[in-house]
Amino acid sequence: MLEKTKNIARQILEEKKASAVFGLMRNEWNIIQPHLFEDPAGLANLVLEPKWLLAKLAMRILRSSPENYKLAVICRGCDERALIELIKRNQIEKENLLTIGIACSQEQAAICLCDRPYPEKLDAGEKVSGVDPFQDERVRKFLIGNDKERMKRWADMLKRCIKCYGCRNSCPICICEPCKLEDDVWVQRGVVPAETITFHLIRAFHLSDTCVACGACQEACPVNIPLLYLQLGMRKTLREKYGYEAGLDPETKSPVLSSAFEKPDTDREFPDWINSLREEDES
Amino acid sequence: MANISVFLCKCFGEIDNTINFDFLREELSKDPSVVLISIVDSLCLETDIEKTVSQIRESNSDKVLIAACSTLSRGNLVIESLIKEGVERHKIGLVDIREGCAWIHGDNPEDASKKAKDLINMGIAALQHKDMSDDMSVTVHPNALIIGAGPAGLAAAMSLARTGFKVNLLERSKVPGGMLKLISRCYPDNDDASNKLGPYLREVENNPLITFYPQSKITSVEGDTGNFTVHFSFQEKDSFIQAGVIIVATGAKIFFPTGLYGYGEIKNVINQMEFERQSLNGSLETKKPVFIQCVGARNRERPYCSTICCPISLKNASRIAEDIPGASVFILHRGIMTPGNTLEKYYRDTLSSGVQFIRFEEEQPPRIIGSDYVEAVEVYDAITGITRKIETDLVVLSTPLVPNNDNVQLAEMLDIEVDRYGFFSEIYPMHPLETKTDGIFICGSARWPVSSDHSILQGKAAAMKAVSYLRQSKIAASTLSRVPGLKSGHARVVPESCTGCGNCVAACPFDACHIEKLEGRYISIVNMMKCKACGSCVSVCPNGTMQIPEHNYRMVGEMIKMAF
Amino acid sequence: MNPEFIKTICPYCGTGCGLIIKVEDGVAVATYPDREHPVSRGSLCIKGWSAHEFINHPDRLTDPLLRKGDTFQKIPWDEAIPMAALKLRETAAKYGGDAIGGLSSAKCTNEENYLFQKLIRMAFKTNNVDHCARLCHAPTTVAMVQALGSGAMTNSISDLAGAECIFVIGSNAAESHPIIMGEIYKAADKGATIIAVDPRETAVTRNAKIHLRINPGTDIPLLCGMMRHIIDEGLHNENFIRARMEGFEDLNEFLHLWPVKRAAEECGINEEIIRNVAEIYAKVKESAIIYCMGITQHACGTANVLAICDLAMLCGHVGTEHSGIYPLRGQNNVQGACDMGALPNVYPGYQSVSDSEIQNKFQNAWGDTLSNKPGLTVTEIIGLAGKDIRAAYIMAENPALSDPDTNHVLESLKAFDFLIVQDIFLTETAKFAHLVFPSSCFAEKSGTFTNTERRFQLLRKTVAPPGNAKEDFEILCLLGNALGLDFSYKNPSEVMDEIASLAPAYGGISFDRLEREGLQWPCPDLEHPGTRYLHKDRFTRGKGLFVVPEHTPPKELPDEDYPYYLSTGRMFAHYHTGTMTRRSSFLNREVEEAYAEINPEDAALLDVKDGEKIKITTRRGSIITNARITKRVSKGCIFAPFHFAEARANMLTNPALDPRSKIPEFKVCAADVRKESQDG
Amino acid sequence: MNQPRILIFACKWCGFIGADAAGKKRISLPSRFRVIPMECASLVETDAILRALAGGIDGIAVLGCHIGGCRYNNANHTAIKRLELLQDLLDTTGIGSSRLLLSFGTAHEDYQFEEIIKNFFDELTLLPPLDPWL
Repeated sequence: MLEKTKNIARQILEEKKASAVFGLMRNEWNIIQPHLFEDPAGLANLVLEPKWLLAKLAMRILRSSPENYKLAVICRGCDERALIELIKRNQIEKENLLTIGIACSQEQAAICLCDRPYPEKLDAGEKVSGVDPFQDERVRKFLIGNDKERMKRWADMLKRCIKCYGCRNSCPICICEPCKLEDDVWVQRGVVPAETITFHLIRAFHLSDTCVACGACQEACPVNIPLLYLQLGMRKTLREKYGYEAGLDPETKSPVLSSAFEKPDTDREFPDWINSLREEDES
Repeated sequence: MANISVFLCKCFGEIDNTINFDFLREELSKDPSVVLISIVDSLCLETDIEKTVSQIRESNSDKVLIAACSTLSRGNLVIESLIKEGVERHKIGLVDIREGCAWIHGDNPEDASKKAKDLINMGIAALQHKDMSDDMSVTVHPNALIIGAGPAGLAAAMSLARTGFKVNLLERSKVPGGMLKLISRCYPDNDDASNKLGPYLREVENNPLITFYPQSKITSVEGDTGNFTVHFSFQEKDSFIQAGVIIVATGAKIFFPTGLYGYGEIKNVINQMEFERQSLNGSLETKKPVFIQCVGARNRERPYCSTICCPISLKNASRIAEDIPGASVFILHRGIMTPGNTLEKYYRDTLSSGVQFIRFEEEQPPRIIGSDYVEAVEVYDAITGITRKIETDLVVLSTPLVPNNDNVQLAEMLDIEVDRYGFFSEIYPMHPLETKTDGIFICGSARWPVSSDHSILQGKAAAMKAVSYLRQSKIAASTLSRVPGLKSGHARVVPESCTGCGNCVAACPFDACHIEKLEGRYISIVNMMKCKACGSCVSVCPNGTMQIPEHNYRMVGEMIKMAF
Repeated sequence: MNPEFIKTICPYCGTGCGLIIKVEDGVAVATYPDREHPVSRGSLCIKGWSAHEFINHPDRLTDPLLRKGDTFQKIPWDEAIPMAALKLRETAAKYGGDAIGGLSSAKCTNEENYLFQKLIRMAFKTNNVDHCARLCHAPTTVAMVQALGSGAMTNSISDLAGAECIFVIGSNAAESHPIIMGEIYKAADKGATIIAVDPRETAVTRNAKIHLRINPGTDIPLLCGMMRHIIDEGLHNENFIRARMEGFEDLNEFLHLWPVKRAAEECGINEEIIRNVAEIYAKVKESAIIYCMGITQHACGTANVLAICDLAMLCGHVGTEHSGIYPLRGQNNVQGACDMGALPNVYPGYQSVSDSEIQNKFQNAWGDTLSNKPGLTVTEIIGLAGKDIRAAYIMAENPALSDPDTNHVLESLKAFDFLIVQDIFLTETAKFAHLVFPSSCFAEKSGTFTNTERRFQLLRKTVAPPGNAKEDFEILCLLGNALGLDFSYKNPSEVMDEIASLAPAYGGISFDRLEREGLQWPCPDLEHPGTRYLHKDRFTRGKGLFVVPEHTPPKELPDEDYPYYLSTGRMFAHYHTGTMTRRSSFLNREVEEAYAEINPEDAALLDVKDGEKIKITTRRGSIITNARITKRVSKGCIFAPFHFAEARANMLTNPALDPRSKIPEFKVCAADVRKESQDG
Repeated sequence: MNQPRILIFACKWCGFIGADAAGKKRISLPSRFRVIPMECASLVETDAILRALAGGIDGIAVLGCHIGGCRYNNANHTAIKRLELLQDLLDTTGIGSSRLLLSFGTAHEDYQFEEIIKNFFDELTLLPPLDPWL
């Protein structure tokens, strides 16, 4: 998988399809970090593990670079979905972005509770089946029980918040500047823990129909709040009620935004005699 | 912090017999931003208004809060008269402490007073942040454009021209008249169609204000309310027209039921349109016609009733029964639809003229007997429960009107709605001729199958609606409110903080927002002429950049904080 | 345009989290967490996330500044350095070397601290070198060296997750060491009992299983009460004590003064809780103690720490994997600054200056004679300004805000004949300087930081210093050479090697190894993997020593004139004197103005509404700040963060010193609060 | 526990008119609810609802027009979808979707309004308090 990815990346660079390839690099002191590969030789240091979400970094790079700058991103399923959401939200020019899709391992999928551990455009690696988060013990622990128990459980969890904004900063979809979380109309400023209901639920709900379940928020949380679980319920509803899933293709907008109004099927064919009749009449 | 003067209305005891005004005064005096507390018996009489205004002038207050009855009572009147006196709309706040408090908590004065206090505090908090949205106005182009020269279009054209406006009348075919040209007589008065059409056709010919464009097809539409530019091909040449209003009168067309009852294969199975044609050119000869109703209508595919087929059948059937001696005429129906007194009479007359009616069920449709020529029709009489075999020499199928194929494309060009079948539709039942875009009206069978009379009626109505736009030289966005009362404002974007995510575009029910690329980043632009200030965009805007200044999020937030 | 991602270390608290700085065209534009970092593991706190923001701030100093009357004038380096050298030399010649004082910095790298103390010690033959550890963890160093033989955190941060009971006393880790708080929660998720002791209600106490809301300054009664109960119940670890401890009898004897009853009365909580807590702590297999400023910043700070050590050793909760004592260091390199001997009494590696053998060792190494007389401390150097101390060299410190009784400090700062301040911004202190050296921030230099768990970590240079500003390392070398010393170091790496050669505990540390991963000292040789936890089989001092903790109540207690307890501390969005965080737009937006927390009941008495101005007065001065009404502080207590230059909480604090460690009593003093009339 | 607090976002074409009509009929109602008139149900920001819950308000009601009766080209469809999604979130976190009452269609008549308010009060009194959050 690694070799294949390297080859694809090398090809892209050699054929000048993109100005640079964005991925993970391991340097001579085997320190791993994100890196822009600009010459094919550098690709020797390319690595794919660990799971390191690059979508937001890639977006920032593209935003701060000239119009024609093309970037190839080595991305996992969640990265790709995030990038697609960003295209949808006009943050990235579609044509400036290439993706090199790599599949996640079964273990990784299990860790992330990922129901789609592979990109739509898969270039390297084998698709593995996703896991159903609702079958997972960790999740069930938070979702079972009556309101009272769940409330207690979540309140205790969220009260740990130290308001580092890491969940927001690391979220690939959170692009607003200014952000409502910094507005004291909605969230009281300068107190720790952050106001639980407002800070966390506003954040969670703003992502309701755009969350790609990459888990960046959860990984960035210093106090181990399972923020991803907040989204699962809403993602489920969207999938079951409207058959919508965020980040699958740039065209479909979220159903929550439209006032679902069915248009007639225009391709109904009628024998168009009425006009011929007219013709006859005029003659 | 704006200085606010508060006016508390006792409403001659209606309010203060429940609410303790001394308590209110005491509480309000704690608020530093309140510079004047005036408790009065009434606010809504002329004398009161003068007093109020003078008091406002004296006090150095920037904004006015009125605590009285609700906007739906005389509250609005007070606001309006204050505005007449020169107080700006966004500097007036109204708190409803009568309907909203005194009258529903009469049994508990203490709580009522507390609630009144809270409500007033909410009002003050909101008023502090209340802002005024910017407005724009366009010069109205004095011409009208009418699409379709059927009865509706013609009627509209005539009325507009007679009111003195230039009218451009576009028609797809070579001559005006629409479907009315294709039929002999009209129900219910059995008048000759040409007579009905005549005056309008003459008007089109003679009235210099009306320009007729035959064989033209619309290609694209630009502009907004009051100033549309319509590009169209006129006799294969591209051309364009500017217009202040557009009336859509494209009509509908008859459904050709290929395959049903051997239609298309068997010679003596025809539909109403062909029946009309034959009777026009005198080629019609039949003694035993059988009319079958609801062919291809009121079924799964087309659940609606086309409303005009029954009267048409009655018209044609009675005509045969009367004109041709010894004729036996049958109408096989699924319930005759003849609403209104005239049509009901029409039905009874037909009955007395000897036409026989048989009711069948959708599950058991009539069966035609004969392979290349129909000798008889077999039908199960749902009322008597007897299966009858009817000798016939002509089977006439009553088919519904269906929308034109290009309705949807046209609707997209004009940015108006079509219903689920493809007819043009109003967006709110209370305003039947108006569409999503102000200044574009629909009438006649384009919006629903109707008789020629109704088409003409609607055409005239639409014309009058159009006049209400055309007669103004300039038209302000803030007045474009279809619903009674003024619009509350327009959505406003702060370009600096707009992320260009496009939620507003997706959510706006009036397509008022669109995304534009300005110096390298996308931002949302609001078209005030289209914006109706419903706030759909506000609630989906991820960072509150999109706001309605008269009802912005700060107001809501502060009100919530003050609520209890 | 080619963005680079460079790993480095967070410049704020002592946790030492890993950052990735994004550099575009030589400008640091963003900060991201380092997923691979052993401590932070891809998380950061609000300060870390915005660490890059102050780097490009317009206020950054770009040229050396020379005082001309009340204003400053830019001068080139080749004037500044000789002038500094000359002035210092003159002063030294005139008043003797002991008239020079040097304040090193816990914000600078180990190499810089080493060079600084070497410079002061060699050039002026004095030990008057100290740094702000004096204001946070001096008692720790003193007490833990006495009791265990080493003044550092005994275990590693990651070990916390395994503890079965975590006893957090006088620390608001959630706000001042958020990432460590994460580890505590990990333990809690595994079922560990979290016990929090704090007069305030903080994010820690709210999430702890048990919260002991004791009266301010009654930590020793509490701890003694617990120990008494533990011994009475026979829950103390006798084998451990027999095998590895000395002085148990004296302690036991002393503890008879502290029956649980008396302790409870002193602390103002009921006996049951104390018993309960004591049992929980003693019974479980491995329990850790976390403490911080709440313990040390008292006139009895040393005794407090001793009591903690006693408690831990009494139950044998030292020297195992998940137990231990965790003094949370406040600054990114305060541990390092101490290790590097930026202290008046020790050379690098805590080698006493008064020990002739060691003195010889350093004299040989540095090739010059050295003073064996312990020097003066921060507070003394400032206090004796213009008297014994005529000239001072302050590197990246801000006593004008950080030291107690600010008014007095400001007076002293004026009193210096000659004051050199080396900093990245024109701090409140620098405003008093005669000469200001523009130096470089964490992102602009390479070197090593040592975090609170004794982990040497490599700091990488991401961008160049602004304008003509230089790396502190370079400035020190220039000045050293100008003072006639041989400071011909090519790079910090060489300095590190010299340190390794002189301080056995750091013998195995080299930049090459650090490039790969952090190393926790002691690390005597190049093969040594570093030490995760200390005192495994023997204490550093041989046997552990029980020292009797004498309780002395706070020097200043509320009375009728000053009826409130005032306590100072940190809050989550700002850091220390705010030099950096107040200049970070995001953090400043989070908390714009100074405030003081006050209990609703008191607020009602004073008729103060939330956000209104109040005036806090103590015997030393008064500030006007915004009231924040909250139940977090109990009735009769006021809490004021000290980050805000416009309302300097330290104008109020009590300079009373702890006799042994010389730490001022920041945490408790008596204050009076009035509502400030809007117009006034 | 004392009487719950209710905040009502009322569409000014239906919900608010209903409330007003109730007032005109002088129907006696429990006092601890506040009505904020809205241009349309689709103007109700979910953030405002959460803000209210965080502010110690026990229940929020959103009263809008009939489905298909919206003055704004079915804008209320959007509101329903979004608020139902919010209800999911409230359920996940145990706050309970029953704290967010969506009523589209009724409540533009006085007695329905009375009924809704009274039932909502009863329902809320049965719910566990929100204290853990505050």
